[in-house]
Amino acid sequence: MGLAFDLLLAGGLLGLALQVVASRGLFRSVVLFIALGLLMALAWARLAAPDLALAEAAIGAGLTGALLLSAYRALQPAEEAADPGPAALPRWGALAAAVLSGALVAALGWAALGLEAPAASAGREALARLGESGVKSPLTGVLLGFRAIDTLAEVVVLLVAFLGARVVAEPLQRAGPGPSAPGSGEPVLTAPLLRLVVPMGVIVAGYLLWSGGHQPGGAFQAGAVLAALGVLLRLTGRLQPAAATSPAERLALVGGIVLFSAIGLAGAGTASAVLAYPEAWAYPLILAIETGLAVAIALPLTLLFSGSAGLRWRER
Amino acid sequence: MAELGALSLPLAFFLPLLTALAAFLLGARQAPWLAGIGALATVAAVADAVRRVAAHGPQAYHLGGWAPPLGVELYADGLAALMLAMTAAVALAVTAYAGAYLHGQGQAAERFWPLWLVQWAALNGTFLSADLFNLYVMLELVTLTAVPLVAMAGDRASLGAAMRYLLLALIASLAYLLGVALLYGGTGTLHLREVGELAGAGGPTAVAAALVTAGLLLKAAIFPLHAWLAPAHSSAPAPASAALSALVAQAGVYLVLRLWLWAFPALLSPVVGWGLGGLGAASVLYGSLQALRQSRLKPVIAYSTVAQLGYPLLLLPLAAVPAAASQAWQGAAYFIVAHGLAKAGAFLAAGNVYYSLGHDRLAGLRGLAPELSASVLALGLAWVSLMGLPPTAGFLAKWQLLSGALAGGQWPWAVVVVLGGLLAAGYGFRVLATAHAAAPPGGPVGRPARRLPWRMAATPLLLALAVYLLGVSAVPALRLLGQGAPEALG
Amino acid sequence: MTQAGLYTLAASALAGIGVYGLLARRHLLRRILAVNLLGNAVFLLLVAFARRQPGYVDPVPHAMVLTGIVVAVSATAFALALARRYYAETGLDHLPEDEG
Amino acid sequence: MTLAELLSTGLLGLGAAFFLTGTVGLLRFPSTFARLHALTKADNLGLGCVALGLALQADSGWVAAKLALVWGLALVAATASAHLLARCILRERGGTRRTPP
Repeated sequence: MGLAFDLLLAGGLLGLALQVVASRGLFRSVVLFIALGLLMALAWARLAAPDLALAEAAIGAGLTGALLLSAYRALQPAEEAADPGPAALPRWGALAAAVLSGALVAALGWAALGLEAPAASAGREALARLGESGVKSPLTGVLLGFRAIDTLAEVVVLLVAFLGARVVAEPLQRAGPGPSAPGSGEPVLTAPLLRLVVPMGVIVAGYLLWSGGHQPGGAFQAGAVLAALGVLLRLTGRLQPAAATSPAERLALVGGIVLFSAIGLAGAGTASAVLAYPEAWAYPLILAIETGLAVAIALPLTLLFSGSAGLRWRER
Repeated sequence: MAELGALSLPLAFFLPLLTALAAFLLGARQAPWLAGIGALATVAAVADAVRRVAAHGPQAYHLGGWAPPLGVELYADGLAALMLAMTAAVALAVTAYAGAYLHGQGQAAERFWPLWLVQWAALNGTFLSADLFNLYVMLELVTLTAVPLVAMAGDRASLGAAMRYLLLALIASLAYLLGVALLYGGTGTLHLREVGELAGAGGPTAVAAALVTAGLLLKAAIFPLHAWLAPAHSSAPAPASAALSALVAQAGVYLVLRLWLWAFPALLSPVVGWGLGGLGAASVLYGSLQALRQSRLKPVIAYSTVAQLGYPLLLLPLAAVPAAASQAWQGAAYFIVAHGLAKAGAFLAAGNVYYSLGHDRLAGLRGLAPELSASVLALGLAWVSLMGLPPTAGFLAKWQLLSGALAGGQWPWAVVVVLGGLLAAGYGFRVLATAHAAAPPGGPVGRPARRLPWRMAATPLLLALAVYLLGVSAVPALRLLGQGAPEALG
Repeated sequence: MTQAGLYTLAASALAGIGVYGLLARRHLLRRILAVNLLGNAVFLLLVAFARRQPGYVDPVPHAMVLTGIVVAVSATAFALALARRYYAETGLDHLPEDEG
Repeated sequence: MTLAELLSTGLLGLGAAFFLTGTVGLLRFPSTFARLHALTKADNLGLGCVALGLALQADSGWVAAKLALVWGLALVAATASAHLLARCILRERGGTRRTPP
């Protein structure tokens, strides 16, 4: 019964992926890709990875989907296009591509299935020594304890993506999701919905942040929820794109990374090494770092969706 | 307080990173002195790391105090120390040069500094990290800082070059990650040397190695995966071009050598070695021929990068031949250093030409030499090393590669080295002869329109001189390289 | 066939579909979609590896995937920004070498 | 099988049937409005049945409360998105003449 469900799920994943690649309409491909993300989250939940399912649904499907849809809109020609579009692949080209990707599938499938699970692994050691990390959730222990440098570098990746997007930024009126259609007032449901959803989202983010220490959740999921709120507020016009990054926004963008680095470097004096925490302080320090990281994840994602250097609030 | 001694290893990553964050926080107006201070601090950390490696052998630093496979290890042996030092020299030059080059370009400067400083941090991380997944994150960091630098000009050509570069680099990263996933699935560790001990030479390891190598060869622009490099590297502003060619692309080559010699030595059969060496040789010849056909200065230098990135791969077929291994190893490692310094010098000199004239068309460079004497001199000096003539570091590196190839009885590589040098002379003299030609009647076409700040004139010259210094006095660098070298190569 | 084995195979096939999309389709958004498909394939493979042994979930691949998801969304966001600007400057939704 | 289990199974089955109906409607109905109608009505009811069915099996009141919250939030989201979609289609048909609320 369980395996039949997995079989169905895996089949669904592959069917959707094929449609994403082969579908004629680009819009269809984008929407199917988002659906694929949701199925992927389901598959990961099946594979005992609820944290990842949460992150994939929020970031991989949700935020990536929002970004894709807004880019899809921006890439639509205003009227009849002069651009003939890319040439269709000649038949031998498609055949060669199919052969090459088929070979990859065969080699990869054969290699991956042929691997014996090793008796000792980094993961087993992480579980055995989880108590030393100061948290009870294995994933948080690995992300903020044993392999903290990856997490630090990854938040820098997000900041760098924002900085890079500033280099290639479009003018403000074209940026992000673009202007809303002329002559349309705000839908009646928007304001009450926001009054309900925004406080609730903040509470959920706070809960996820706090619960990361002992169960699924943590800075990434909390940051993703906050970023989703940012996207919502930007789409409904509460947050307007701004041409410059305000000092407060700058501080929020780098604050989490600076805090993480500072605590990390202080570890050379207060604990055994850089990125080590003094034993008694490990949990509060990790919680402080995660709070900074949640902001350092949410703000650049919101700004990347907004396509602007900064944001400013507008009352409706 | 264990291992406090090697603190300079993590600092080599953290100092430029924190400088970048401060530069972003404070904005462009405060950045010049800030970048300078951060650069000097980073150089100090690198110098300390190099000194430690030279005096005490390879240095390891366990981040968070967690030993591998649980934690991530930073590891500096002679090769990594040499790369750190070369990077520090080039980065110092780029930082000094960019301060003058971007002066008065408010927004461009504001955007350049954080990206460039994060790139330096990520490069140091790439050279130091002994963890395969951490390397993936560092590589992505390098890519995502490099592409915006390419796109900075914002015109059709540079945006197209950036887009192509980004897509290929992302595919390359994922191919690498796919290989790493297989390696972890088979060995249960991500630590480079533990993978080398545990992975063995079975079929799955071979698939993983193929994926990892394909990704890295794409990042290193090795033939036939080279097409993205020249448009990207010639579109960027000069200081960024220097960093991209001398450091970013070379980081890919460095990782190919690092992984094949430390993580997959069991797979390095003669066939595999000859295959990888053959790709390197094809890069040398193809890149050189393309460089001969360019009509602008920066593309000539960029195609010369494609050519020069191929040489270090010639080590792989020679590494298993006892008679050749040691010399080829020294040659390949020294080659990366020599190429980095010379190429950065050449790109910065080309930047001076562009800065003064507003263009870099070869046809318009006649009579340039008297006008831009320091820059043309720097270009010429750097080119002597790229050709591989004495007394430069480039000569020494090629000599070692050549002797290794002959000692190992693999003469085709020797032919490639000699031919590559001759071709480099060809495309180099084409540029230099034009610059030194008499100005056409009616005044020099190439009269500089804009005065060069002294810092911009001096930096390429200093880089070129460094190549001669390393050519005359190679013993310290080669002794450093011996620290922690694989036994077969030491 | 075990559950992990099934998803391992699915991941391999997904990687192949992603690579086919990269090779066969030329629209910039489609290429970015294909890169994301390939990324999802790598993540699925890692999650399946983490679940291979009964009664034990390996947290290290999970950490790699979580990091990978954030890196992927960063890269995608930047790639989309670059594609939009490229389109605005050139009016092209593909690279010039793929011209019809 | 206890009464609660029986009831739970029945509710889950009913929920699944609602989902199936809604999906068939989504695929088969001719216009966007009709599809919207099929999807929102049937799926909200279906989700309600599933949530109730699962709540009967829940270990604690907390879990049941969380399930109720899930259903409530899904209802709000479905209401808002259905309204926005319908509004968008109306506007497309009527041009920019008049914007419905």
